[in-house]
Amino acid sequence: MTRALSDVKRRRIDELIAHTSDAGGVSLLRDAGRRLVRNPTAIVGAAIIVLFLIIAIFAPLVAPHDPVQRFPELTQNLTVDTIPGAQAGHPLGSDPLGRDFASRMIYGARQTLFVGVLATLIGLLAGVLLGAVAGAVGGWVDAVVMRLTDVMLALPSLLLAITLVALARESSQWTVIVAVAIVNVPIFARLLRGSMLAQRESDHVLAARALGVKQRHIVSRHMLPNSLTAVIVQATLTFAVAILDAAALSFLGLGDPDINRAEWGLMLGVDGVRYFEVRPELAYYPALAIILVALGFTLLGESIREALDPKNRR
Amino acid sequence: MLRVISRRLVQLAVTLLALTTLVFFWLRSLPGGPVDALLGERATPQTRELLTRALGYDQPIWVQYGKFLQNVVTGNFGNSIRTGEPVTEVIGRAFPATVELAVAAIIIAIGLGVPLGYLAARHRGRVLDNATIIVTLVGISIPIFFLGYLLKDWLTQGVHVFPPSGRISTGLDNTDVTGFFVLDGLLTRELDASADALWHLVLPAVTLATIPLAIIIRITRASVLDVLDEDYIRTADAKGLRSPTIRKRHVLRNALLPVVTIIGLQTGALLAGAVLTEKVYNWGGLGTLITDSISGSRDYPVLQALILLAAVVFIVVNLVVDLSYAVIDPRVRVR
Amino acid sequence: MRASRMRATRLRAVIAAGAVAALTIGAAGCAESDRDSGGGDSAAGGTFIFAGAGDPKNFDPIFNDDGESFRPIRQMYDTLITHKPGTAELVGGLAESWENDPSGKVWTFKLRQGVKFHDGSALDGTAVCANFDRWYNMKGEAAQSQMIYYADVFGGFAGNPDAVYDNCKAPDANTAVVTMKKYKGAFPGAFTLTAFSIASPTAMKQYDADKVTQNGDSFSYSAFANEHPTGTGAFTYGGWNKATGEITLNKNPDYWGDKAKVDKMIIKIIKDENTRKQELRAGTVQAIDFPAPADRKALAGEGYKVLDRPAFNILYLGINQKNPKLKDLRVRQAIAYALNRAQLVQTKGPGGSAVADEFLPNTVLGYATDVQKYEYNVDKAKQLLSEAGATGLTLNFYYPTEVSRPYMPNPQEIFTVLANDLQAAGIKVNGVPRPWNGGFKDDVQQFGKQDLHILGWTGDYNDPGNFVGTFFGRAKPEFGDDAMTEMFTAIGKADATVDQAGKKAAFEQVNRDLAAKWLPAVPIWHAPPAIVTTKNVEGLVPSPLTAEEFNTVSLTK
Amino acid sequence: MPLLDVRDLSVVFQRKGTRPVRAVDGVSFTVEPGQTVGLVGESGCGKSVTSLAIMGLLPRRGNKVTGEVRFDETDLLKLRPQDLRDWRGRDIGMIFQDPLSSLNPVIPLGLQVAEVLERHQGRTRKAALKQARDLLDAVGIPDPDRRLDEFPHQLSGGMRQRALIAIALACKPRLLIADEPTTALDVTIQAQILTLLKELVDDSGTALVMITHDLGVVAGLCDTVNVLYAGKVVERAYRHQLFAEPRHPYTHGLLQSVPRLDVDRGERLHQIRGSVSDNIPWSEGCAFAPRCDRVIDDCIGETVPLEPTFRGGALRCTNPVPQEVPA
Repeated sequence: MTRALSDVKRRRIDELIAHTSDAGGVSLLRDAGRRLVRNPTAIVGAAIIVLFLIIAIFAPLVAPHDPVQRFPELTQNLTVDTIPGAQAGHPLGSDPLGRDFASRMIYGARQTLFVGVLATLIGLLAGVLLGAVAGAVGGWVDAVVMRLTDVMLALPSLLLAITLVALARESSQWTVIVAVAIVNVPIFARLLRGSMLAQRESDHVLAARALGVKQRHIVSRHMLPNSLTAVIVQATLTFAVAILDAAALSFLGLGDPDINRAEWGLMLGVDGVRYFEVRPELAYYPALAIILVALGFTLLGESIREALDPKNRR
Repeated sequence: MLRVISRRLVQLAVTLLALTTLVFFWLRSLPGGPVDALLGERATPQTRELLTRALGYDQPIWVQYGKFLQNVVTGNFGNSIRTGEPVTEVIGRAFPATVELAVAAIIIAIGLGVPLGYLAARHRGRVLDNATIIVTLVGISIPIFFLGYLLKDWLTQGVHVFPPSGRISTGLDNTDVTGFFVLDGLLTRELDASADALWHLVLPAVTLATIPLAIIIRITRASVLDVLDEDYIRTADAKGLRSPTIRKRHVLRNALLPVVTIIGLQTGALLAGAVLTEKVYNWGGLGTLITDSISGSRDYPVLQALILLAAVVFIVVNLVVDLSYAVIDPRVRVR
Repeated sequence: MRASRMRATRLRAVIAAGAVAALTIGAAGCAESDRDSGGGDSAAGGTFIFAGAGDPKNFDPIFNDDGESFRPIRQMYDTLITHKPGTAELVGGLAESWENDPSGKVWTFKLRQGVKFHDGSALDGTAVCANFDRWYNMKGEAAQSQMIYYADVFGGFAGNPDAVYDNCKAPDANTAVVTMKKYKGAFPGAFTLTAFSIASPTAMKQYDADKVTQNGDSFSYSAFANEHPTGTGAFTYGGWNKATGEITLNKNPDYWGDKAKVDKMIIKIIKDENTRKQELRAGTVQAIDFPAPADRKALAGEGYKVLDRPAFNILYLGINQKNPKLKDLRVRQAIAYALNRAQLVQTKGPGGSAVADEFLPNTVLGYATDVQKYEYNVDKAKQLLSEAGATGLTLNFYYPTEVSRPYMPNPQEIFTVLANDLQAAGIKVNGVPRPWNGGFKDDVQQFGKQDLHILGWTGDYNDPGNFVGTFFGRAKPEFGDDAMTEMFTAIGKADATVDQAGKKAAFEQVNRDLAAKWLPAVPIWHAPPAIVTTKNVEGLVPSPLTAEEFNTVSLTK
Repeated sequence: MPLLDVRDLSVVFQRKGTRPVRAVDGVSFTVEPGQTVGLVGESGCGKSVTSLAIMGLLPRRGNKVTGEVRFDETDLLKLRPQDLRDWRGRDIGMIFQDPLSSLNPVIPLGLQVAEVLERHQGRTRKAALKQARDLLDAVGIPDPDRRLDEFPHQLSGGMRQRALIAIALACKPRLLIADEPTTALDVTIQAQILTLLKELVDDSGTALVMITHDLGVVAGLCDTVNVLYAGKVVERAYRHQLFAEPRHPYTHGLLQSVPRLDVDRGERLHQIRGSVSDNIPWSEGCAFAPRCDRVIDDCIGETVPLEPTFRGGALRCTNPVPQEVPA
């Protein structure tokens, strides 16, 4: 049978096909990415985070002053029950020790980022390592790791952090960071293990194994990358919880003992609460900053999770 | 079912033993500790030595551990350093306070969270839904001790709508039967005491409920949306059933399954939240006890027992959740 | 106006609860109310509610050493000698008068007549001696280890060669003669210590007061200490509701002195200073102890009475001479010059606080008016450092966390300010925070790990030995143990001087030398804690020793 | 007068931010009382959407339904949603593809059957359950008394589908729509279910709309067959005609791709090239053109109309498969 279809029409068909069918055949990630960009909540979350990162990274350029320096023009009017408000050169006035509050708020972004990122990262790395080993090796290693996470999960998160701080040999910023981080270890471990177990039985892993790929390579090239999306989502959400937990510890008097450090949780939990009636701004600004940043990370994390959810692919 | 329970109980025992041992040895290795805590600024070195001997700290560590273990097995956790009472008594008193608070918070969280989550799902994408989502997001992003402070400042200071702290008005001299003050008032027919206790309960419970409420709303919403997509809802529609029947019989029951799990997980979060809430409202429960036994006093016997208690509560609650799951979901029942 | 609103509030709550009650009414028969239906407001005196800051341990005076325990104990018991209200001046308590023999070892107390313990037994010489003998003969390491004041003041127990106490005789019902093995400068001031309150021997015997048993990491006390404290005080024990944190004290109608003006007093325990203030504002308590320094002004502005206690405490910056650099007096002086204490007092000092130049308040015997003062002078500090060859000095500065003391309401802020000053003078500071009971006291007082630290003291009684003697009277790891023998000897000698004029002169010299020669620490400030009451509270006299007695308190409409 | 008269039914899906998708595009067909009508096509051709649109079961938002669905002279599309609920279950029953997910997992089987009786026949719970028992018995579920209290997961796939049939036929509806009722089942069970359906429909005189991709099912059951492609009816014919002489190349292809016992095993099975994703919009010509063996220039350019055939059927093709023996 000969075909009398003209080239023009052929091209037209090709065009139409290309046009109609781009909903299929696109990779899951690209698809998720597209949904993400179109999602206003994700945009808002990302915008907050970007702003936060910019302030944190460029704090020395943005802040008018050194955050730990005490200024005579502030201390001269400072007493235990009056804290000077805004004045020339100090747009947000003084903190309880005669330091520039605006600069402390700005540097606060940096310290808060530092605490949040480290707490998340340490928890993530330890958790992922444990989870990966448990998931990849299986057997008794798996059983031991899971029992361990059971014990850790037996205590509610903040309670575990409080206990860890109480059980720490020293109190320092690192005590807080590590305590908050350890709380997240079992969560990451279980997450990764679950995802790896699911993949161990999946077709592409079975295929790789059948082809004689080494176990190490299967884990690092096939299983880990696929598990990481879930881990990334969890990390985004963990960041928000980490800075809230750090603030709670400060409030309980178990936080970072160095009040020279401008960290929002510390500023809110210690000065903000103590001087609430003298100058409520000392509480409002750090609280607002924490809420915003936590909100930003939660929004983004939830949006990524939603975008990756296959149920939303249609 | 019995096998599940007994397996969990064994698991509980092993977890507890591991925790106890860990905590014991860890605490012994810390600086300061009971001797420091029992002695004020005024102790002489002689007194310090006397105390070390009196507490048996001069004995080998394994002797101490043996004694400790023997005590723990018989339910004796020693005495509180701070108050000198048996730890079991201290905890026994704080426990109902926290349970009362937590139950009130859970009632608020479920009572508001499930309907709100359901409404949000039914009006998906509309104003009510978006408003609810924003509120819940802020709810989980706000440091709750700060929220407590704000509520307290607004509602107890300028205008005395609620009492600022405590579980009951000072000097009311209520009769203590169960330790749950609202219930006690009813049992003894001291209705004023019951009302007073209820009135004291409002702000702390609302504060504590914030996070679980937000989470329950979100879970309910997501779960209802999932269920509404299910084929059996289409079947129910095809039967011509009326909307209320479908909602009650087909949607809600299925949608509540994940909510039940979350409520179980939230008891842990509640305990953690109680630490903050109770501090804000001077509520004499476990949360206050934890703070008091760490901050400043290092009351290790109490702390030790509290860690175990938290683990027990968490594991037991999860067991209960699993069992209740079996009751609600017939698929789990047969195993 | 407020009363009506409160009633309305209460009413609404009753309705709400009523609805719940209706549901459970069937089950309600099982428990009975054991509440006294009398109601507290029937009599004229009313109920005085005072917000304290922490739980007491128990109510046996001898086993306690902290202010929160002493607060209720002081209302229920009396001491042989006490203070004139509002001062640290000694006046008769249970003893109308007292005498010390020239050797300083024999104390003769003339007891007040007709005084009865709450259990009805009489206070007489025998009863007083029974107390002294009980303390000295206390058995068991558990009990002894908890008699912290006794061990400190009386040096030890029966069988201990250092013990100060010898015997007590009651030649007649109204006399008690206490004989010591040696003179001690602490007396007679130490007889005012609440720990040495006189308790009823009958009750102590009946309720097995000496029974202290170890359980785990702590101790259990007797029924006497927990449920039946029996003294001679203006209030009797009315119970401690631990679930609500309320200690109830009832007026003792048979009190020998000024009878309490209120019928009942409740000490409500509220640990958080902010909450104490809020309860005061809500009108649910009438007085609060230790308001946050930051709240004083606001509360005064709202019409509350802010009662400052006269200063009787000291905060100091300790310097540890274990560090060879710090052995050089010039370096220590440089540190003193570097501190801008006036600014610290202005910016962080609670109302009524003042820069301290000596380690004791000026109301105490032996306070010298002419000690060397170290006015803030950074250049001088730098100059001294370079003279001593100690430029580029780095010091470990220990400070406590998780604690608030009247003399240091906020250690972290104080540390930050002081460290800032030292840095400005070119001394590098390495701050080491340690939890109060989780290592600070251990590291600082036991092991002496620090170069610098902050710590302080609230005086127990009016005696210079209670201040400088406690700090610098013997070798302590806190300041470096050795090589300060000159200081130890001088203080020991001053403390042992029986003649009051001689003692005064000796301690004045000690204080001059402490400032100019020894400088083992830099005194920072005296910071008096306050009490705040509602307008209708009258007659509350704040005590410099935080030893208020509430029998003088009355409530006006 | 037909029982069901679907006229020019169109369904357009439109979600925010996406291009509208025309899932059903002007479909018309009729069902006479007692008749069995087939809707046949590949997945995605719009046959299920058509059935859901008839039942008013499409999600309320994100789609637009136009045309008419006349059931017994009433246009179901014009009814208020709550009024339509009175028709569903009582006059029109429906069976779905996946019997497991179509049954509520947490409600006992008895209630799931009984509730439709309670709703439409005003039975008490007790009476409804009794009747439910008889219904289960009638659809061939063994030991129906015990099954009343059991849950869907405790039943086998075939039994679940029987239960769904019992539910759909509980109120003796005049029309039953079966959407791929056997697809999820084992082959052996498939036959049983089809037989059961046929018996029940024949006994009660219920009209049946059978939606399937399986021509075998159509062959055993249907009086009239509508072949759908990309949302449009491309061919309509009586069963025998369709199987004997398919005119549309698509229908032809479908028939050719069914494995047959009477063909040599060595011969390769026919397949239709490409997939539905290769379609072009109907407005640009014949949607099937890119996959069609008989495609000619005229197939592209403008919409191909559905034209009646002289045998009472209809056809939408510019270059149909020639009839071997002209009538």
